[in-house]
Amino acid sequence: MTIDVVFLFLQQGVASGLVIGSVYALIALAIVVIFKTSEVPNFSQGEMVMAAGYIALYLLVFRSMPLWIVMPATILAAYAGAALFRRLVLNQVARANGSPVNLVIATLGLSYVLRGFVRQTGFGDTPRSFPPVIEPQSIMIGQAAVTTLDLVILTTAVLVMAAFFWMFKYTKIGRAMRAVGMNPKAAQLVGVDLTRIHMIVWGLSGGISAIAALLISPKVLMTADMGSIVTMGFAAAIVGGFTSLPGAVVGGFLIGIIENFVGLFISSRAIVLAPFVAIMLVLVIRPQGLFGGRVEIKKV
Amino acid sequence: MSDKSVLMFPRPKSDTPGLAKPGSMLLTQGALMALGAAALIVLPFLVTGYVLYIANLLLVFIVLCLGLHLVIGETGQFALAHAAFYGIGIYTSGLAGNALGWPFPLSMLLAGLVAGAVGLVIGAVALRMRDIYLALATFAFGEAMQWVFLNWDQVTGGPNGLRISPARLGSLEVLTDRQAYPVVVIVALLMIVLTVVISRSRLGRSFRAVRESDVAAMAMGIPVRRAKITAFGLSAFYAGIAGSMFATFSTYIHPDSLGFQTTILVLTMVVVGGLGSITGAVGGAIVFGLISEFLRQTPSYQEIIYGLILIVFMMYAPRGLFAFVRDLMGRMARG
Amino acid sequence: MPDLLELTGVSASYGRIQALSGVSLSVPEGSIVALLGSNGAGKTTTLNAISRLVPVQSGNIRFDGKPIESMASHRVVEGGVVQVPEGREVFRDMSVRENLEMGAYRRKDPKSVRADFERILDYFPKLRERLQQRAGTLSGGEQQMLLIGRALMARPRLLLLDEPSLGLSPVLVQQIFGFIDRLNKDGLTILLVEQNAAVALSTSSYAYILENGELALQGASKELRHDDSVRRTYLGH
Amino acid sequence: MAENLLEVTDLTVRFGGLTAVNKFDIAVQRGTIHALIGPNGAGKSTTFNCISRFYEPTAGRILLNGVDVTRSPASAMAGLGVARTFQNLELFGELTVFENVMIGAHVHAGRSWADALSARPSGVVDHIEHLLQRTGLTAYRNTVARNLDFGHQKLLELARALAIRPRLLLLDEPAAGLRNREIAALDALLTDLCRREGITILLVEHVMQLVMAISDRVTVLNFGTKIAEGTPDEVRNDPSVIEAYLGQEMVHA
Repeated sequence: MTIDVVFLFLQQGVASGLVIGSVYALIALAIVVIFKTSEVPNFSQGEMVMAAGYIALYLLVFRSMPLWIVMPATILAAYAGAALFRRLVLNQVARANGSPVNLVIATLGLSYVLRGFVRQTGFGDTPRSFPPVIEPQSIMIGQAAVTTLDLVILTTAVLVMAAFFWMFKYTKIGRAMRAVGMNPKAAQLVGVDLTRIHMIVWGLSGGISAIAALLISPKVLMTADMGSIVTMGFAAAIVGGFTSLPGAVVGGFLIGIIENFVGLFISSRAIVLAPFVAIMLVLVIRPQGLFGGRVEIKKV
Repeated sequence: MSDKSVLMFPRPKSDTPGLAKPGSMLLTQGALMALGAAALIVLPFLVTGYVLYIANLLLVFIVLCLGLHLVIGETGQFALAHAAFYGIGIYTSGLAGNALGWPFPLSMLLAGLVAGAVGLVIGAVALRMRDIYLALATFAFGEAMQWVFLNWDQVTGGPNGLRISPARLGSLEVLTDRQAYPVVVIVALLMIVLTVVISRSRLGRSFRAVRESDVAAMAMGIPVRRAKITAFGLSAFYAGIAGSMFATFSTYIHPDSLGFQTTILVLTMVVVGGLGSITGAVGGAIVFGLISEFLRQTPSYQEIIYGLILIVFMMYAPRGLFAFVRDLMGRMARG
Repeated sequence: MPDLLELTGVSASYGRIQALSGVSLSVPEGSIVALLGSNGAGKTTTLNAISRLVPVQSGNIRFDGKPIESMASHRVVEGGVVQVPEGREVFRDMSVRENLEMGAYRRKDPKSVRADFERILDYFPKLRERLQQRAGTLSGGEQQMLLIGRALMARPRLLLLDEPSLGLSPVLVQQIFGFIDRLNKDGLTILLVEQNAAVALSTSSYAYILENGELALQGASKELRHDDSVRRTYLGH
Repeated sequence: MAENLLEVTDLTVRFGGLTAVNKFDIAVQRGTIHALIGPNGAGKSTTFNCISRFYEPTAGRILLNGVDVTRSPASAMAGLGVARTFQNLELFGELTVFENVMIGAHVHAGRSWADALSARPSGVVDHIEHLLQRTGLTAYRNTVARNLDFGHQKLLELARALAIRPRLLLLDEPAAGLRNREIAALDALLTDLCRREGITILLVEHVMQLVMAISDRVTVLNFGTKIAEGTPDEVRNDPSVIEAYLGQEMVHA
């Protein structure tokens, strides 16, 4: 491999990595915001993305609705579904036993239901492609080739993340979410309604998943198994520390770039392995992740 | 002194819940065991080869469940790589039989030991983490192993799968499910007995102590980390044995069936049966193994029903099917 | 004076920690009432039962004449019953300003919230200096002030104070109790849980002593200060 | 054999910037009951957790029977004859009373293969029955620990600690939350354990009635520093102790 090729690959890897990484970052954000406020790693996050993608596909292709209706409708549906799952199912699970493991198993259950449901409707039988939002045209940035669609994906994801962080930092509801994450008891004592905040957090997480789905679907073939993209989200979240939202974003971009580097420099067959190796490496070398705080001493 | 202290501490007002009646329980347990043994013996004389295939498969699931029971149920460590160890067991015993021509009891032991050894190493690494990090690390390991199975063509046959030659013992060859059945039954029974012995022993007590409170376990002189790693290794050993049991009656294995889905299937069985009890693990394997076999024709329904079962059990019967039935009967008896 | 808060025969339990059994007490409007007792006697459980963090198994809790024993915790705060929890229950990674603003979470009158914010900073000038600082980095005394300030931001009618002297040096204890006195003079009703009997009895007008989840003793604070049984509870004489 | 079973010198513990314990010394004589008291947040539990090896001290030395255990792992202490209980109860909640105590005998239950594999190893079981009887728990042997009432849970923790057959028993607030008659029974039990069986006891306690009745020596901590030490009478008449507990005004009340 000559130096020129290495340079070309580096540029291409970073450019493509940032695009796909922005979607991973969104998914990681959706995972982490739930984990921060309720200590549940949501194993159905990937299927939420998948289901939202199919809702959009259904409305767009089978109901022939215009895009400007399909997008908000999809996001809203995902918001409502996730919030209801929290309220109706997880609240009851917490009441019945309360151990985090049971909550995790319930989210695994949801992932199965969603996947089975999509297969049942028949959409999942054959891989489908999502009609592109805009006609992709190739653009050169440096020596890296990207498409206009790529730029739309990256811009949208970054805007959504910015909006999310603004909401989290400056609005009353965002502050309440942070408060619940830091100290649920104190949050209750200042009058925060935990049930409501948990619903909103799940709803938001569902909404972000839907946005990720709308962004990624035109680039991949849709199948009922496309929820496995969540692995990238988990990898990103772990790399970032799992409790840090900025960490999730940085982790997402990192995983995207690593994945592209592995594909370009090593082998396209090894791409699938990249996130797992990243997860294991981080967990072994720095279990608290890049942005995770120190583990506190358990009080006895 | 002792008499006085009994008087000083009054009994609770209501009758104590959770007070077991050892006598009657032993009786029903004994009766159930006898019934089960009888059924296992007469089964091959009554049914077709297909039913025996299902029976073999259920017995494999029982051993898988017992392994997961040791690490999740007894020790409280949420590990998600069971299918990977199962796969290591299948390939190890398959290869030992195919390439080396080993007799199956030896290749079976080798399968268990190789899986167990990998389990110890992974456990030592993954158990630096708690709770969900452990779950995520083992999940990542499981996925990575599936990738290895798919891509290590020379050994596993990669995406083409691997033909497993018949299990051999001297000149004896296991060619049908009916011939494999006695082997599978005996191994499964041995593993059940082993589980009961472990569970009742000092080791089993230390596992449960770690599950209930690791700080208290430490204060009792239990090296907590070593106990967790031991449980993890044992669990992998069980999965390896289960894999080699599968290899005695199967002729073909494909990496597709060694992924996260299989881990979740086993987890579902253990959870639905009732986390923490051997009866639950065995019962869950049978009940859920049958359900999943009935649903095999319609994979989409199968997934929906799996999912719903997990959700509904977590919502209304978090302690599993058997505890739920027991509570229900207790409530009915009390009126 | 009418009773602002009234507990009758309240029993509650706290996970596996012991229950409150049949606790009755009342807090007249405008007064400071102290709730004393050794560690584990049930003082905090009583406050948490009132704040609705712990389910009440039996008995009644009335605030301003209305039953609140089965209300949701955020409704109780809305009604004007606000707890200052024991220890360092601040929002560690938020700034002092954000912590105070969280206190007004349920209020919908932004103008008077801003006025209250200024008023509280006048009470606690130390906090004004540290408005942008992370709450987790404050000293123990400052965190205690922040907790009280945060509770005041909710505009309470009844303040439940849990061990405000905990882990503070005698000088700081005096200072905090000076604030408590001033708040009461300004018309705030206070139910005070304390280990430091001397300070609590000199600040309050009436006191209850809990032992093992049950009321052991009650009376005017002036009289209890000279009662030997109080000393016995604390020093085992 | 050292005269002091436990000797702690210069113990200092810092969490971040906070000094929880500062250059603390304590010597516990063999065969005595020694109490460690002080107001909430004084550093008692931190000290206690260092001695039982759950926390790492920033500086200082811990000698057990003359042997340095400052860096020993917590799980090694039971084997050295050190048993402890927990302030907030750390029972094996889903296990029966019998099993809880059985796990307490962990270091004694594995002398042989047959013993290690047995559900009821000989030699251990008799001792457990004896402990259950002593603590009045025999009737609850098959009850799941989390279903016991609070008083019995505290006793179970004690029985479980005794199953270690300790030389040194570390009790973290054994009387907290107990009713008066239960405290009286605890008083009798602890005295008996020390006087008749020679078990050395170090306890952290808030219930003064118990501390004053059973202790040979009392050490008082405030703000992480030792402020007094002596017999119960000496300590309770020490003005600095009264001030720490009741506040300045009641010193002469």
